[in-house]
Order: sequence, then structure tokens, then C-alpha cells
Amino acid sequence: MATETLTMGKALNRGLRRALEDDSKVVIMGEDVGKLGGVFRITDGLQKDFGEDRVIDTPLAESGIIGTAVGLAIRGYRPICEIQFDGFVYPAYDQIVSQVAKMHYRSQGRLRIPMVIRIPFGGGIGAVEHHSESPEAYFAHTAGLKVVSCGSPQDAYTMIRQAIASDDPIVFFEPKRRYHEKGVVELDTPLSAAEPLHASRVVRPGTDATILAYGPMVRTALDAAQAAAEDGRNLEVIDLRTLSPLDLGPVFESVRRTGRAVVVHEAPGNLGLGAEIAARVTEECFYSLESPVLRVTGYDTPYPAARVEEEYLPDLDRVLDAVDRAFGW
Amino acid sequence: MATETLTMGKALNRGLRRALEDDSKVVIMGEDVGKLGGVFRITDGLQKDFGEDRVIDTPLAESGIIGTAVGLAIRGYRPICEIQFDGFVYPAYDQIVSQVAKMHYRSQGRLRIPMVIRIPFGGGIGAVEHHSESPEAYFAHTAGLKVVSCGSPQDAYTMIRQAIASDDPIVFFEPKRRYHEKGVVELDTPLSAAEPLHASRVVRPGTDATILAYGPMVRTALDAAQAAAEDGRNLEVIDLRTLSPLDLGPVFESVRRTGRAVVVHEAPGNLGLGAEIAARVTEECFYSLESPVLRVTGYDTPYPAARVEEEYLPDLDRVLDAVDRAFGW
Amino acid sequence: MAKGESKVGAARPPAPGPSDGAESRIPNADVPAGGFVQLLTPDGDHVDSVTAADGTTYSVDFTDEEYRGLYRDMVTVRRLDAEATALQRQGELGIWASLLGQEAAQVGSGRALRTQDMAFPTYREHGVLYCRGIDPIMPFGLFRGVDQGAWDPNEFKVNMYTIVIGAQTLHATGYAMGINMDGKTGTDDGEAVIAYFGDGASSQGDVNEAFIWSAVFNAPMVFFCQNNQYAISEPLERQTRIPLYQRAAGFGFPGVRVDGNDVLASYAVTRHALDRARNGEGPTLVEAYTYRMGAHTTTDDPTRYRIASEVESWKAKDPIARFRAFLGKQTLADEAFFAEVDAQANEVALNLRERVLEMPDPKPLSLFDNVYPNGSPHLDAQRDQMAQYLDSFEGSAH
Amino acid sequence: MAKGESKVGAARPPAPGPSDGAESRIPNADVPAGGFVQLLTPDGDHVDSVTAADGTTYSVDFTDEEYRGLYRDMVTVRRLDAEATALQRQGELGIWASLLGQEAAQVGSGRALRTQDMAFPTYREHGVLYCRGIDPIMPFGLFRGVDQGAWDPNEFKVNMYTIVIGAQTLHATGYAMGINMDGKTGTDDGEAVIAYFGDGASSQGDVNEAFIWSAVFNAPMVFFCQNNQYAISEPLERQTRIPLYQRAAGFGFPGVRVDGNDVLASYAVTRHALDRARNGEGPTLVEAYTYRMGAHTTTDDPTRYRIASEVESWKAKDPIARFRAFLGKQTLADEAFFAEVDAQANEVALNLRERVLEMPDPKPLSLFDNVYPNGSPHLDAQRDQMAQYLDSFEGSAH
Ligand SMILES: Cc1ncc(C[n+]2csc(CCOP(=O)(O)OP(=O)(O)O)c2C)c(N)n1
Ligand SMILES: Cc1ncc(C[n+]2csc(CCOP(=O)(O)OP(=O)(O)O)c2C)c(N)n1
Ligand SMILES: [Mg+2]
Ligand SMILES: [Mg+2]
Repeated sequence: MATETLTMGKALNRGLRRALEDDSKVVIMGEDVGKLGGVFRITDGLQKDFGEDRVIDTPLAESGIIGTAVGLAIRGYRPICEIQFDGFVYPAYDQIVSQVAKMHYRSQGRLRIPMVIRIPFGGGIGAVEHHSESPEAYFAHTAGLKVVSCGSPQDAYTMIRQAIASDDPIVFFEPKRRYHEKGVVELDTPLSAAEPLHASRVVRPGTDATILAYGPMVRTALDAAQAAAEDGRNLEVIDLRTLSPLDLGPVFESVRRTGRAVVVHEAPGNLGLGAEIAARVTEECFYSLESPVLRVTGYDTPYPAARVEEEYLPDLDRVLDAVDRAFGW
Repeated sequence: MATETLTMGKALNRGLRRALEDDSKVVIMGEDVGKLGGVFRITDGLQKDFGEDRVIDTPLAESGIIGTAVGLAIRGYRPICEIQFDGFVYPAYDQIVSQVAKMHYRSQGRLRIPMVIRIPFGGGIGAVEHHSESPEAYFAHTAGLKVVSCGSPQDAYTMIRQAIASDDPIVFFEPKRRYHEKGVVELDTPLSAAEPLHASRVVRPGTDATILAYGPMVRTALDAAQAAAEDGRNLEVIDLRTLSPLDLGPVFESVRRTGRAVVVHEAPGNLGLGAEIAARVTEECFYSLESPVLRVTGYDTPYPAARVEEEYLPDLDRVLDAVDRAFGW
Repeated sequence: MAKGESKVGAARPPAPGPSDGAESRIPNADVPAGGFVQLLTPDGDHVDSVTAADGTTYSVDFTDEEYRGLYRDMVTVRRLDAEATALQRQGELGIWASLLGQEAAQVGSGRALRTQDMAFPTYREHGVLYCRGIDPIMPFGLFRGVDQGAWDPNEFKVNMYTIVIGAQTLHATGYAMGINMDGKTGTDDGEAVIAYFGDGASSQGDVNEAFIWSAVFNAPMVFFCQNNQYAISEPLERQTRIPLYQRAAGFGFPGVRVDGNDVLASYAVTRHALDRARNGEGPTLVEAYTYRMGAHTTTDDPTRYRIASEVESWKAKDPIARFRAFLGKQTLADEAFFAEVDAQANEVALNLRERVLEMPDPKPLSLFDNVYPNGSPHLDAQRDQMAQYLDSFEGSAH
Repeated sequence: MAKGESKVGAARPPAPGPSDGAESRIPNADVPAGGFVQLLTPDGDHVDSVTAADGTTYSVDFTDEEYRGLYRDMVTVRRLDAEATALQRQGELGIWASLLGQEAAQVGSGRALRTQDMAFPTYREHGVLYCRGIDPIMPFGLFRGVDQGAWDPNEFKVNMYTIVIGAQTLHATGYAMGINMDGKTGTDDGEAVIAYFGDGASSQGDVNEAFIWSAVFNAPMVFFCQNNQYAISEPLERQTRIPLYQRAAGFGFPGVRVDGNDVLASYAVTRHALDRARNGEGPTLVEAYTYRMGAHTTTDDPTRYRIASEVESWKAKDPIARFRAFLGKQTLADEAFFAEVDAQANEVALNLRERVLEMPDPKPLSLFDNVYPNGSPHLDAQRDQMAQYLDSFEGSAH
């Protein structure tokens, strides 16, 4: 089996390339996805090799990108739409929430919109406003969409291919600050043999408390677990991977063992993923919990200026602080 | 003091009229708000009395409504924007989330956007798709916006005036299926003497369990409490009134007494208001809870066809069923 | 009647062209400032052909039978529409959006579609669906509240109704881009797309983005705007200060205004635009200048925002009356024919009524169906919970 | 030099008018198909006046001192821009959006504003801010990452930068509607608004809605589109197939294309449009035809999508070089003057650098400030929590 060490960005690129090769109906659309290869180079080289009809530089209008992709999907295409940055998805919100999410339902299953909406998301890159948002809760709250996020190069490669192959409309959140982190990627595992797209996964087994994370915070959670281990605390880390539907079976199992859970995400806490997870974990593990499910999240402010974002974002220390609080409850 | 029996719709109309009278900078904008008085007649007669510059029929484009209102606000106006139905707010989502919500923050307090975005929301009126949505979570998750909902004619009259008088940008959710329900409205209480806008309120005191509701579900919760009383169960009902920020002090106090809480809303449960409330109540009242906070909400599907909406929407029976489950935990 | 037979002496209407931009709507004049393409006057006089400012000549070439067919179409869709309004009044529909007054625009454009063409309607194009040969009951699920469209756009070559104003114009454009990508343009039997929308919709960002997209990608598109003078209560002046068809020029493709109460002109102009599109010549905007004779929907009260005399003046331009006059003048049809058409339309309407009343209500648990092609364990659990809950009530059968 | 003094024999450029729609950009020609308003040729020859297709005659009437002032403005903003780029390379700014090549469009339009006018910039209008007399450090908070604009639009009559493409055009339109509502239009000293945006932005729904709104409400607006030929990597052809200035006609107001590398024409056309607006004649679209000489931003690599020869060909049209040639030819300035301007610009830039380096980082707890005018107990609690948390670290001072 072929393995290669790839950055997450390159892994995504390879996954997209595979999808373009495997299915002639797959097309990529977005701003600057052609010659430039996208501002993050995730589509690098693809237009050159697959042509302007398969990798389409679009006019600068996000509603147009998603709206025309709906039409292409009705025509039988499988569009992959790139939204350049998290903060620029909102002009397309109506098309996503009222059209993409509902077409299958409205048609009573007669129509499928096998669309993937790729969104580089999250902060920590020192960017100006609108370039560091974590809007996943908006989409996870929307019935009819599925939402996933990858936390490693391997998952990036596999999950993007699974998402493209899926007939469900999927919002695919890419942790942009992890684009440059490397990992070994197994390239040839058939999709059928890979872990399912909508499954969470224990990425570090442990016994004392359960840390839940996704996307950019998986690395942070693992680092925290590493640090805690040095202090003699054995944390289990679960990469949620699928944000809607959530796959909480492994979480319940874990929390019943550990009795404590901390959810970590960059998005504001108020009505974020952490709220839903806390509510459900509490309901399912009521008599196992030694402390309430705690949340380590972005604060309930707009994303702040870059020079203060490190204070805004959850980090190793804040995760460990929450674990301490859970133990001290 | 003048009191009148008014429907909620008429109470809102009176509140808007008062605001137009009290402050010449207040303007109303939206589709069909002029001669027609809005499709729900909430602005009935206002253009006739205040003129086309104060009550503005706009082109048919929601982003335009909110975007131009931002400009008017910069110019010193206090725009009240009517979104015709819940499902039509999404084209304006970008302007609301990236502009309205952030202007004050970005300007470090130098700019204020004293805007009220009125949205008739919720189902139960037998409407076609896009006319029965409950999108409040999208806005409550958005830092920089405040979100409220009225549950009675008196609150409708007072809260709309308070919202207009506030310098915060406020999304004001009106429970459209309650527009025709009547109540006695005290018209002359000065705003300064009224209950604050961002406060929840016990609307029926009780001892056995706490029911939390807002907007259209306040009536449902009260009906459920009434029915429960006949079975000897004494439910406390709290009208949340403010959805962002939540005012959970009275809720914590109540749950510490009752030990059980049920949150009710029409919006899908997944990442809805109920999730946040459950998470926070659990955190604050961990040792008082006899059962997890339960949620009675719309299901995690798109809003269904009208002839099945009664099954989708929380009703008295589902609320009582949840109370039973809380007691049986 | 074949082309060229009619030489009725109707004054040739002003050709479409730039107006002064000051007054876009003169409700009491037969012809709006800026003119339009008209082949049939309100009195039923037929001109052979009309040449627009851009040099395009429009005419039709129907057999007698086809002329009578257009009449039958219009009468039938009006009759069905009236039945729907009655059904709503009787509580059998949640709401109804009437096409009254817009029969010519819908039948003319609908009949102009070739089999391979694809239509993206709003919520009012019952007449277009009818012309596609679709069972008239199809849109009633939505208005009765038993479903939300529930048909396969590809089966009928008509997308589901779209209620969010303007959204479908982008879908149509994307579909049309797909036609280009499939190499199905550039010949006489290429495919084309028609997107319907209203005068109000012309203000939505989405519609203007669709103009941009279709121009940039040279999509085989016809943007068919039924300017029925109102967006609910708002007159056209709230959306534009010049005639709508001129919007297209700013995006680099032709716009043409047609008398939307003239079924022949509506046909001719749409057919020409569709054929341009299928031949690879890109998009066209057609503004069908017409009038919504009834309320916006059954919940609307138009007396609040428009005066009776305006409605009256448009009655004189009724699309069916004028076509009937034309058929009579040309002795293409007699009273017996008209009576037979009415009778048949009546029968279709009564049959429809019966079937609407029989439409089954959806089963409670069906609200969980078809949220995702691949399903969701989360929803399966919710469905099971609901089933259990319903079972807890005596005698429930869900 | 007063109007009429110069009779340089420059060939009159083609007047703006409808092009054939086929080719909107001929990078290597001096004048794009469809023409533009030009008062100063790339060689620095000045024509007295030019009359556009719509009959409008454009000219300028500056004193010698004012001419020199325009030169000083352009040199200074270019020098400041270079300093910013350097600061970014040295890690002192997070990113920088350079205006290199667009100095004439920005200084020309910026100087055309009257005191009472209001500007809504994108993220690249550093030159416009400069012309409004604003401390050049103002936009640096954003690019350094210490704030997100942080100025009061009403104090400087310049809105904060807007990064979400096109959003500000609606804000501008609303503000302009407010001018009408305040009765501040219809006279020579009325107020007007200018909204800046790019060629790419012209595709956004918001921008087209702004066109509609401003036409319907006859808002005192100038839509100033700097067509710098690219939206990041995408050439103009991805946004339109006809010249952009023609977009306006479809909405019912005038559009004019100006040589955006000609500061005099940029001034004249903008001034005229603003004066129309303030006088109650409604909106105008100005397309300033120019070129982004540098990268989109400091993170961009333009070699991936455009060829060196294209950049070279535009160097020949450099807005500053041509203005310098003009000043020289007209003996309005000598080498000493040019040297003095360079020296002064240098000084301003070095001063700016110093102050940028001194900009204080925001305090951690400040991230909770100004979320709501009326505050929020929920946020107060979060702030307190964070303060406590920070206190738990030794030696923290927040
Ligand atoms: C995005 C959106 N906003 C508002 C509405 C409510 N609405 C339904 S129809 C309508 C007017 C549409 O006018 P027009 O486009 O002229 O079409 P017509 O109904 O006249 O055929 C409005 C405002 C909607 N359906 N979608
Ligand atoms: C809504 C939105 N989508 C995407 C972007 C990312 N983006 C930033 S600048 C830019 C190109 C803008 O091009 P143009 O309007 O021509 O202005 P220019 O940068 O050339 O001055 C893009 C796509 C954005 N800022 N906002
Ligand atoms: Mg209309
Ligand atoms: Mg540009």
C-alpha cells in the first residue's frame, strides 16, 4: 500500500484529484480555484490537468457559486464548492439553508444534491477580520445538511473523498491553521474499507476524563493530553469528525468510564457544538457524571483582532484548566 | 393609566406607532410595509400617518433592506426592518452577521447600529414551506446581536418599544401564530418603569418542575401547566423573553427549587436554544438536578408540510410527556 | 391560419427600444412607454410580423388546430385556476397563487419550450406546467399542504416550485452551464433553459448574479420575467426606474419586452430566445408585460393598494378574450367550439377537485423521510421516539 | 495652469460609448475598446476637455499649486504604500493590500470629494483616506492586527474599511437615502456619497442591489469601481462580458469609464458625478480603468496567473510618471520640486513606520469591550472568568 508523508493541504489536494479522476461528473467551483489553485493552493494544478470545465473559476459571488452548483447538481453533476474563507460563506447562506439543505426533502427523495461545500475555517493564523471564523454551528443546526471536519492529513484525504462520493450535501470544514501540519497518509485504502465518514473516533485512549474536539482543536486536545500525562492524568481524546449528525456513541461509552467530559472548540460557546454535546451527554450519562460537561471555547464576542486572538482561542492551558475544574467539582 | 384589550399584532402596531411619534429618527423599512401595512398588518396605517420617508416600501431584496438600514444607522437613523417571514431572512444573513453584529465592535464603540430586525416566526399556521421557520438559534449564536421574543400582547407592546429605544442591534422574533391572541395592555407605563428588555420572567409560579419557553411556546407551556395542575402537579413556567443574552438567573433559582427542567421550543432541537440552556442549567445546578434537563422541540428535519406540522410542533401533550419522563428518571 | 394570411390593419406597435426612463408604466395606455412586441391587438387583430429595434423579426406560423390549441390551453388553465381559488376558499387548500391574467404569458412561453428544454418556475407557473403535459394536480400538494413539491425535476423537465424569491434563477443558470459542459448547445436541437421570475424578483441579488453568471458562461438561458406590475402590494416603481427588459443590456445580453397578454407574441419571442440559447448564442431576458388580475395569493387584499379602475383598464386587454376575438374574426372557431372548450375545461377542473379532495394527508412519521439520501442514525432515533410516543396514545395508527 | 491654457495636441481619445461587447480588455492598447475619458495621455500631454458620448464635457481647472498638490499626493501615497509593504515583509503587519498603480484613481476621486461628502471604501483605499486629510496611520491598526478599523465613520466622513466584498455599497446607498431624507440634496452644496468597490465586487448580489436601491430612491451616490483588471487571480472576463461602466444603463442611471491612471480625468469625472448627485440627479457609476501593479495582497503570488509583459505594458501608463511628465512639460515643476516631494514623502513614511512599530498590542481583556453599546451580563461574567484565569498565571498583568 502506498503511503506518503503529506501536509493536510496536500492531502486534500490529492483527495480532490482522486475524485476528479474517479468520476467525470465531479467539478470544482469557486473563486481563484483555477490558475491560482485557491488562496491556500488546495486545488493547485487541478485546472491545468482537468480543464476549465472541471475546475471552474467563478464570478465573485458566493450565492452564485452555491446557487449554480444546485443547478449543476440537478443536471447530474457533483459540485465541490470552495468558499474562500469562513467569513465569506454568509452571502450563500440562503442558498445553502433554504435550497441545498431542503431539495431532497422537498422532492420526497426524488432529487439529490451531492454537493460538498469546502470551508477553510478557524483562527490562529493572524488574519484580518472575517478570515478566522468558526461558523459550523450555523450549519449543524440546519436539518438536511451534514457537517464534518478533518483533524489529520489522513482524515483530510479520506474524508474529502468520502464526502464527494456521498449523495448527502456536506459542509466540509478544513482547519486552515493545520494545512501545513504533516502526517503519514495511506493513499490506496478503498473508501469502502475506510472508517465511515460520519463516525467519531478515539484518537488517544485514556481513563480519567474525556476530551472532545474536532478540526483544529484535535491537535490542541492531544497536546493537552500529553501534558496531563506528565502530571499523571490519563485523558481520553475523541475526534468528533462528524458534527452533524454527531456520532456520540463512543462519547457516551467513554464518559460512562471517565465520569468527566470537556468539549473544546474555537467557535463561541453560546449555542455552539459544545452546548449540544453537553446536553446529550448529560441526558445519556446522567448518573455517571462526576461533574457537569465543561466547555472550552471561543468567547461570545466577535472574533477579535489578530494580536489578541491567542487569548480568545482555546489552548492547552485552558483545556487543562477545565480538566482541573472538572476534577475539583 | 390607559389599558386596552389588544391582539398581539395590534399591540405591536401601537408600539411601532409610539416609537415613530417619540423619535423622528425612527424609520420602518421592508416589503409591503406601506399601503398594505405588511402581510400581517403590523404596520397598518403607519405610512399613511408618517409618510413614505418614515415607512418605506423597499425593493424586494432582504440583503438590501438590512444593508441600506446599516447606512441609515450610520447616518443617525434608527431603522426598524421588517422581514416578511422567517424563511426570508437568509438572503440578509451576511449583512446581519458580518455587518450589523460587528460594527460596534469593529469601531471600538465609536459606531452604533440601533437597528431592530422584526421577524414573524414559527409555525402552526398551515403555511407553505419557508413560512414557518424558527431561525432564532442562528442569531443567538452570533455575538454582537441581541435576540428577544415576546409572548404576550403586553410584552409585544413594551418590548418592541424597548428594542427600538435600545442602541443594541436587536433581532425581534414575533410569534406569528399568536398575533391574533388578545390580552390587556397597559399603554402608558414609561419604559423606564417597565421590566427590562433582557430579563426572563416567571409567568406562572410552581414547585415541582420548571418549564422554560419563549414566543409561541409560552402559551403552550402555560396550557400544559394548567393541565398538569389538574393532575396535581405544580409546574413553574418561565418566559425567557431574551434569547441572547439569556437571563438564566431566575431559571437557576427555579431549578434549584424544583430539581427538574424542561425547555420547549419549535426550532429543531439540535444546537437549539434548549441545548445551551440545558448545558448551563446543568453546570449551575448540578447537584440540584433530579433528572437531566429535557428538551421538547421541533425535530431535526426541515419544517414539514403543513398537514403534518402539528406532529412536528411541541404541544401540551409532548410537554407533559417530558415532565413525566423527568419525574420517572 | 398560416403565416402571411392575416393582413389585419392593426397599427404596428412601437418597437421595443430605450424609453426616456422617466415613466415605465402607463396603466391606461395599451402600449407601455418603450413599446413591446405585439402580434395580436386587444381587439383580436393579428399582425403578421413585427420587427424589434434590434432588427429581430417576430412572427408565428401555427396551423389552425394549433391556434385552437392555444385557446384551449388558456381557457383550461384559467378554469383550473378558478377551481383552485374556490378550493382554497372552501378550506381545501392552505393558499393559492392565482395566474389570472397571465395565461398568455404562461401558455405562450410554455408552448415555446421544446421537449428537451428545462423550466425553472416560481410558484405561479401552473400554466407552464400544464403546457409541459403535466398532470394539473402536481402543484396542488404544495398548496394543500400535503407535500412541498415532491416531484422529480428531471422527470418532467420542470423544477419544483421555488418560493424563495429569485433563488431558482441561479439553479437554472447552473443547469444551463451543465448543458454547455455536456456539449448540448450549438445546434438546432440543443437544449435550453427557461427561468421564470417576477418583476419584484428582479431586485434580488440572486437574480442579478444569475444574469452575470449566464453572461460570463454564455449559458443557454431565457430569463422570462412576468412583469405583472406588482410584487404583492408594491408597484413596479419600487423595483426599477426604467423598463425591466433594459436590465439585460447592462449585463451584455439582449432584453426584449413582449406583450404578455398576447399569446402569439409571447410564444414567438420566447421561441426565438430559446432557439438562440440552444444554438449557443447565450442568454436573453424576456419581459412579459402583463397584469395580475387577481390577488397576490388568496390571503392578499389588493383593494388596499390598487384602484378598481386600473384593474378595469386591464380587463380590456384580457389575453383570452382577445384570442377568442381573433379566432372568431378569422373564423378559426365558432360558438360550438368555445362551448366545447369551456365544457371540457370544466370537466378537467371538476376532476381535479375530486382528486385534490382525495389527496391523502401525510403520515406523522413521514416527516422523517428523505431528510438525507443516506439517512441519519440521529433521525432514526428521533423517529423511533416519536413512534413510541404516538403508540402511547390509545388507538393511534401512524 | 488654468483651463484653456494647455492646447497640447493629443489625439482626442475615443469617447465612452457602447462597445461591441466582445472584448472588454485589450491590455496592450492604450485605450480599451469602448474608450474612456482621458485628459492626460501616458506621455503627459494634457487635453483641455473631452466630451463623452452622452454629451457631458469633462475638464479640470486647477491652479499650479493644485496641480503640484496632486503630484505630491500620489507620490506620498505610493511611498506610504511601499513602506507598508516593507513593514509587512518584516513581520510588522499581518497583511497589506497595496494600491500600487491605482494612485491616480484614488487621489483623483478622493480630491473630488467636497468636505460634506461621505466615502465608503473597500480595504485598498489608503489613497482616498489620505486625501480626506486623515492620519495615514489610521488603517494600519487593521493590517497590523491590533484592531479592526476602530474609527468613527462620521468623524472622518469615511466609513471603516469593509472586507466582505460589496457589502459597503449598500451601506453607502442607505446613507445616501438618509441624505435625501434629511433634505440635503438638490443644491450645489448638497451632500453626496461615494462607494468604492472593485471589478470583482461588481458580481456580488449586494452591489447590484445597491444599484437598484440607489436608482429607485434616486440616492445621491457615486459608485466608483476601480477596475484594476483582476479579482485576486481572476481576470475581468470572469465577471462580465461587456465593459463594466455599461452595467449602469441597465439600472437606469449613467455609467462612464475614465482612464483611472489619469488623475485629472479621475478628478473631473468623479467631481461631475458627485455634483450631479448632490444636486438631486441621482446615482452615477464610474468605472476607473486601471491596473493593480502589485500583488493582490502581500500573501498573493501574481506570477501564477499573469504574465510579465502585461505588467510591463501597464508600466508605460504609470499614473505618477505621466503626471510628472505633464508637470515637467508644462514647467509647473522642476527637479528640485520632485526631489523635495520625494524627500517629504520619505519623511512621512519613516514617521509612519515609527508609529506603526509603537502601536500597542491590545490588552487581553479588551476583547470583551464594545460588543454591545449596552453591555451584557453574560459577557461581563466571561470577562471576569478570564481575568481570574489570567490571574492564576504568575506575573500576568492584563
Ligand atoms: C426571499 C423572499 N422574500 C420575500 C418573499 C415573500 N414574497 C412572496 S411573493 C412576493 C412578491 C413577489 O413579486 P414578483 O416577483 O413580482 O412575483 P409575483 O408574485 O408578482 O408573480 C414576496 C415579497 C419571498 N417569497 N421570498
Ligand atoms: C464576500 C467575499 N468573498 C470573498 C472574499 C475574498 N476576496 C478578498 S479580495 C477578493 C477579490 C476582490 O476583487 P476586486 O473586487 O476586483 O477588488 P481588488 O482586490 O482587485 O481591489 C476576494 C475574492 C471577500 N473578501 N469577501
Ligand atoms: Mg409581480
Ligand atoms: Mg480588482
